[in-house]
Amino acid sequence: MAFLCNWCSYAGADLAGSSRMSYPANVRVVRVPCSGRVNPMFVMQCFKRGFDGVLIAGCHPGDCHYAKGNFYARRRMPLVQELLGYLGVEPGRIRFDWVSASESGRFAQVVADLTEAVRSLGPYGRPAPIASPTLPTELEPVHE
Amino acid sequence: MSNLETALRETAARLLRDGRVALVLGYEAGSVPFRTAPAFVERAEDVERLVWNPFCTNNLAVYLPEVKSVGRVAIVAKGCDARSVVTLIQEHQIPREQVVILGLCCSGMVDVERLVPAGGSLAGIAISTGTDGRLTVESDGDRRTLAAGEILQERCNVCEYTRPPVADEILGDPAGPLAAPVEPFAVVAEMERRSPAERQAFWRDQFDRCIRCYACREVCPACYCRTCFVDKAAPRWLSRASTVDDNWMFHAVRAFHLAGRCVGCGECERACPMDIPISRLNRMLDREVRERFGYVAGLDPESVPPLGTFRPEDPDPGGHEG
Amino acid sequence: MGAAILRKSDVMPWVRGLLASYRVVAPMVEGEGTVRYRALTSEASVVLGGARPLRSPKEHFLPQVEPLLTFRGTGTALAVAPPAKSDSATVILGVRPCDARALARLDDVFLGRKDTDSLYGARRKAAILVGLACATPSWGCFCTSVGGSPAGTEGLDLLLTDLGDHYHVAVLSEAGRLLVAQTAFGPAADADAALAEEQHAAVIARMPALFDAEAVAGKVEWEAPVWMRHAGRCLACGACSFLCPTCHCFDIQDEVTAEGGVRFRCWDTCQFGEFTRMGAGHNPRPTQTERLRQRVSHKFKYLVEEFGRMGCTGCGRCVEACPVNIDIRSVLAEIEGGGR
Amino acid sequence: MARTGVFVCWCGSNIAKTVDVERVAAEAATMPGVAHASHYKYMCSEPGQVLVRQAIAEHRLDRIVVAACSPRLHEPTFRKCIAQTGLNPFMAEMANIREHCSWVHADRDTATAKAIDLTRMATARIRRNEPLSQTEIPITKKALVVGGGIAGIQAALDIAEAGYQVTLVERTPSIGGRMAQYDKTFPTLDCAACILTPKMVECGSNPGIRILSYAEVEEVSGFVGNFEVKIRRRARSVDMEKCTGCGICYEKCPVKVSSEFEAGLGKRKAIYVPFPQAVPNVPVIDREHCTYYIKKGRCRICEKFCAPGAIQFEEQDEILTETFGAIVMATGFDTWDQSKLGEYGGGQLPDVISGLQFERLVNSSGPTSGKVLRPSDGREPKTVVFVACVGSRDPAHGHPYCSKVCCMYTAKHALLLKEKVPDAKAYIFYMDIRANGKGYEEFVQRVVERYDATYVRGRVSRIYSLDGHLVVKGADTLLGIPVEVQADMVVLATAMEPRADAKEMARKLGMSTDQDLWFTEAHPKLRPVEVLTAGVFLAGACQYPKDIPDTVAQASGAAAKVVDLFSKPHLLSEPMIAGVDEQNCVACLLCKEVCPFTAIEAAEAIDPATRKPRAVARVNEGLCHGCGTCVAACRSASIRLRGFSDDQILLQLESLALAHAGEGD
Repeated sequence: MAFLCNWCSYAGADLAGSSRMSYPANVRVVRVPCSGRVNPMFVMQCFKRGFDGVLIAGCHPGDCHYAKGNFYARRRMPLVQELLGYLGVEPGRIRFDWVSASESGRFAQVVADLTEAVRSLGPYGRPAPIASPTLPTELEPVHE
Repeated sequence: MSNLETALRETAARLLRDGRVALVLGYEAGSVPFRTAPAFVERAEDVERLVWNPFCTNNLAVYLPEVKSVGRVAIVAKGCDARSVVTLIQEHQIPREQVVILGLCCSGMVDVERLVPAGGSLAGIAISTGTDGRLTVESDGDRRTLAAGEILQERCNVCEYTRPPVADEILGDPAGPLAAPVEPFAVVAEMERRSPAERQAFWRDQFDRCIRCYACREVCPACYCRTCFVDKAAPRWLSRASTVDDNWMFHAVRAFHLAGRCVGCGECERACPMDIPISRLNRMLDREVRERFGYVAGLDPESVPPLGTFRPEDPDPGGHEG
Repeated sequence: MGAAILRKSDVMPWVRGLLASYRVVAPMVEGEGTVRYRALTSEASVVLGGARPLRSPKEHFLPQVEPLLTFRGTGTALAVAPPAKSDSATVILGVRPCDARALARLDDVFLGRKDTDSLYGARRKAAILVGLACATPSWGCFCTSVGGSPAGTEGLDLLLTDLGDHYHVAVLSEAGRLLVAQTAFGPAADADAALAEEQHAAVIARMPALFDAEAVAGKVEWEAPVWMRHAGRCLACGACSFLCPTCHCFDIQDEVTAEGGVRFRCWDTCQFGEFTRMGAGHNPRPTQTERLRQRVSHKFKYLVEEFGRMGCTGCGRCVEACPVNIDIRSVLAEIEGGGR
Repeated sequence: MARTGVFVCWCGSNIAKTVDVERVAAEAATMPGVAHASHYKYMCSEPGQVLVRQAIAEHRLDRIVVAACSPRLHEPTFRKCIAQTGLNPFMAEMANIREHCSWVHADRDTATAKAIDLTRMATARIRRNEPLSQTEIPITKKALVVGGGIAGIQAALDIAEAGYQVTLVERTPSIGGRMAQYDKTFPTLDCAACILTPKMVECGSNPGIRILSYAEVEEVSGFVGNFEVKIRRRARSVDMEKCTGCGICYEKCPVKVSSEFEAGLGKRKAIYVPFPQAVPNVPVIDREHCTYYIKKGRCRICEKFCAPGAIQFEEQDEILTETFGAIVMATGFDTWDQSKLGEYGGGQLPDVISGLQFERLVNSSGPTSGKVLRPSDGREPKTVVFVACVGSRDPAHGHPYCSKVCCMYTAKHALLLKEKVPDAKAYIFYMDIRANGKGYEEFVQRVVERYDATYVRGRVSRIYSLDGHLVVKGADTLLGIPVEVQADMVVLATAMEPRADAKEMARKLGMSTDQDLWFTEAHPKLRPVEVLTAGVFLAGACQYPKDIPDTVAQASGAAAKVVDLFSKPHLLSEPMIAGVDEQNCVACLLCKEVCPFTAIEAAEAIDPATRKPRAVARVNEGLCHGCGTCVAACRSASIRLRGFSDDQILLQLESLALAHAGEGD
């Protein structure tokens, strides 16, 4: 799962497309206005729901469309990574990086690196605890 | 009765009598000798209820957001508690001028589990404190004398602020370093020596036990949200079914929400009826926040919390060159 | 119905034998040393004796989360499936008398009214409870104050009393008798019975009644300062109720899955503010004062009025778990003493 | 329940070549909430759009997902397209199956699977879309320019020239600013007054410009299009209507005061105009020094001589509240106080003067009528040492930055010295010569070659007085030797620094300042004239040290931005902004800390339970840009970002998780 800021990284991914680059096909993109929008809870939710890796990409420091959002992301995301690492999610599954609108090659590379890292780690497995109250099927919150 | 207890009662009486505060938040004798209970003292003549002993473990700052409506409140605070008050001030939950911090120099709180006689239980136990501060524990003819400093809670053994860093009045003398110096983050490092798979298995077993009673959240002074994210219906982050995945999410998010805010009072872990070592997560993040942002929670009411600010020169994400 | 003895060295062989025809649930040690009733997996971690486990075996009859039905499709194409059956024969080992008695109280609630709870009932019917007399009461324990005993037999099929190298086994039901009719058990001598009696008496002697529980029901009042006095410091966690062997309130929720959805119930507690909050925001029990009153009244007044038995068996878990030392024994003693 | 239409685009062969569009459409039809799914060659073409609109009508769709190219390309297209059918434009979403899929993956099966996922995520997300509206915000087409130096003057003139009303607020009694104090300007040596004065006069006479001199901005609220500004007009004590500018009042006034305009080298009266060409040419009474105010009611000489009776001793400060659509900040700079440098005499040596004082010394309308005479004894100095970088590029003295203009004006000073005192000798101590403007390098070379200036590369360590001379001790770092010069006068090129109240001013406008307290532009490269508060623009040295051409260029840039803003009939509010659930907010105000736009403030809301007011955070919708940084900071999930809400994003995750449940584990 990739969270890309609209102004830099999403545009960088677009450019990778227009430049007909090639990168692994197992990334799914969520567009967010800014890397500062990425709620750390999204990252945790991804692992709770069994995603194997998460990418968060934003504008380089100083280039943020909103001036500062990425600076806050730069404080939050490493902590999320540490915390999840402590809980047993290999740090290699989380990639937080800067990709500008012109860095299409970099985007492709970051996706390839993350994919490779995740491949070598294998699927993110959650060992079943000894006895847990599991429901019969995976759940989705009811919103309707 | 210790001198500190006398001084505490006198100070509380003076504040109430002079009308400087409407309420003193302190401790009173509990239903058993090794427990105290939070006390809300509103009249000078009631200060005799207040006690101070090595069982005053609760972090009373948890009550501040609620009781501030009565007016100015004095709070009996250990170092950790005072730091929680600072966090509450910093985060606009109580104005500085509305709280009088009665800082008590603390020599640590007893780990009640360590009072249990071999093969027995705490039922019918009697405890008395000698003039030297040593505790005499009697049960079923068994009589032991213990130095409180030797049976402290783990969090007290690693305490850096036995003297409250921020207070309006300080009672007592700063205790020296508590027991043998303990590296506060050793417990964190121990976990980090395990492999990711082992850590994962460890925590999933812990969280499997969680019954989502939220005692950890409710005793925490920093968990003052009106509605916790777990209770929000839209968006629904967590199922009400306490599956291990949802419990994992709850504890992970809660730990993150306390990053840079947790003062390490350890109440969450003490309150957990299922004995989940929750505070290790907080301690790990405490270490990270110190190392990354040079910030220690609860020392300066004027400072901006570390996730509410940034420095342009903060380190860039790992693995990123140029 | 008789008695037997069981050597400690024969316990595990007996249990292994049981596994052929039963699911066996026993108190077992987990990673960090906590003890919890779990379906038997490893023999080494079974603990009989010591302090009572953190949680009662209630979760094996009323699980914290339990699917009620699953559904698929929408509108007229909606298909509903019942939950998996929950009636496999189960032996639960090491049940404390207070917890066994608590199950009898849950029976009142789930099976004693016109409509009965089939899921609970099926599990209950399929369960055989092997009790263990308490030798070391915990500090919160007060079974003797609410009409119970550390060696009480209500709800049990067998009661084990630890006599050193063997257990005295009191047979309390036909199901119990069938369990004992195995080679592992030997005949009990009069001396064993006497020793057991003696031990029971010694423990009871250490647990004098703290109040007259019979009198409490009549003295529980709606408006009384006792609620405020104790609830003022309550932080509204659910530790007391979730550990309580007789608390039984639950919430029902639907969740949508890839296939369709599941309706499940999960524990809830009157101590949470959400519990009585209505859709529009009104809350008839706005503070912890009303919530403490509810919890105490429910156990000591409403259930007594309905079934003639109170909904507390004095296990003391709530006393020990409360982070702010709200001690229900003090509350009850004050009510009983007319302290309101 | 949502009725979503899914439209899969082939994009000719761009998508269809690698993605099985038919399968994507067929899969989409089974996704929750989808009532219709189809595919077409070019969805963005007119026939494609017609297809979309027909489907909306035929299938009673209330929202659409277009699986095609990047939303950065065609999101506006499809928003407009559905708006024609009466649907809210924000009920359209795009799944990017071209840039993010068909163009980057070659394998047809994987690409198709991914396209299905991306479409699935979009159909999940759109279930939580809500109609958003952009309200029209009227623009008050009046600009406020703060600061009446060359930057403010230029900006005001340009805006007024475009036909809009401008109010120019100046703190001192006259506009003109720093430039009015200068003698000649580098590198062309135009006389500053000659090129500035006509602009000042034009400002004074342009009907579109109102000058409020001797006035300050007190408070700013509101936001772009409609800033409400409180301006304090300080009591001038002279009736501007009645005064004819005859000057008899200050001629007769008996009180002499050190003149700010002359940088302390000359005197003015207690009633004064700062300089003869002042605009407005109306004196003010300096109440701190005027005898009338010191000895209550005495003196009144000016009043006696004022024929029109313009003196108004009892005049009070006046607060004007006005609405402006845009604000140009042109508040300029201060120069560093050299007395803070003990090693250079600490302000105690009268012949150690600042560059600004030297400007006045060589100025023919200055205190010495343009004769270079040293302040201590009025003698003509023969040896003059100029020291560059005094306080600049000097982190120890709080100015790590380069003041940018000193190299050039120091060269100019050496030249002017030589012109005025032909037998004088100039020594210039410098760190580097930065002459990076048009004609600048040539100018410096001319000074070195033709005006006999000696450049010494090195810092001056000490200046002290000895036998009527100044001893200047330093080092020549090129030769590696200590240097000592016996000088008659020393001129220090002191650092430019932000106005003392820059921080306070920034706070009033919701702007930020950098570590040196210069105002921070919105983007250092691409938005150098704007700040993060929409509708506020920067001109001149309040942002960073600048010379006159750069200042004027930026001022015209700021004016162009204002005119651009005013050329629109109205503003459209940002639809995707944050909103606080005030019932749930606990007012920890972390959101306020992290908001880059100071769009969040503490407010009060009535708690329905207690019916009492309670602190909450509130988003100022005019200031919010929708970045969502606050949303991610909010622990209680009490902030919702419209268009990018937590539930929309969660549904994207969940839809994918559900579709792949059981895989991989």
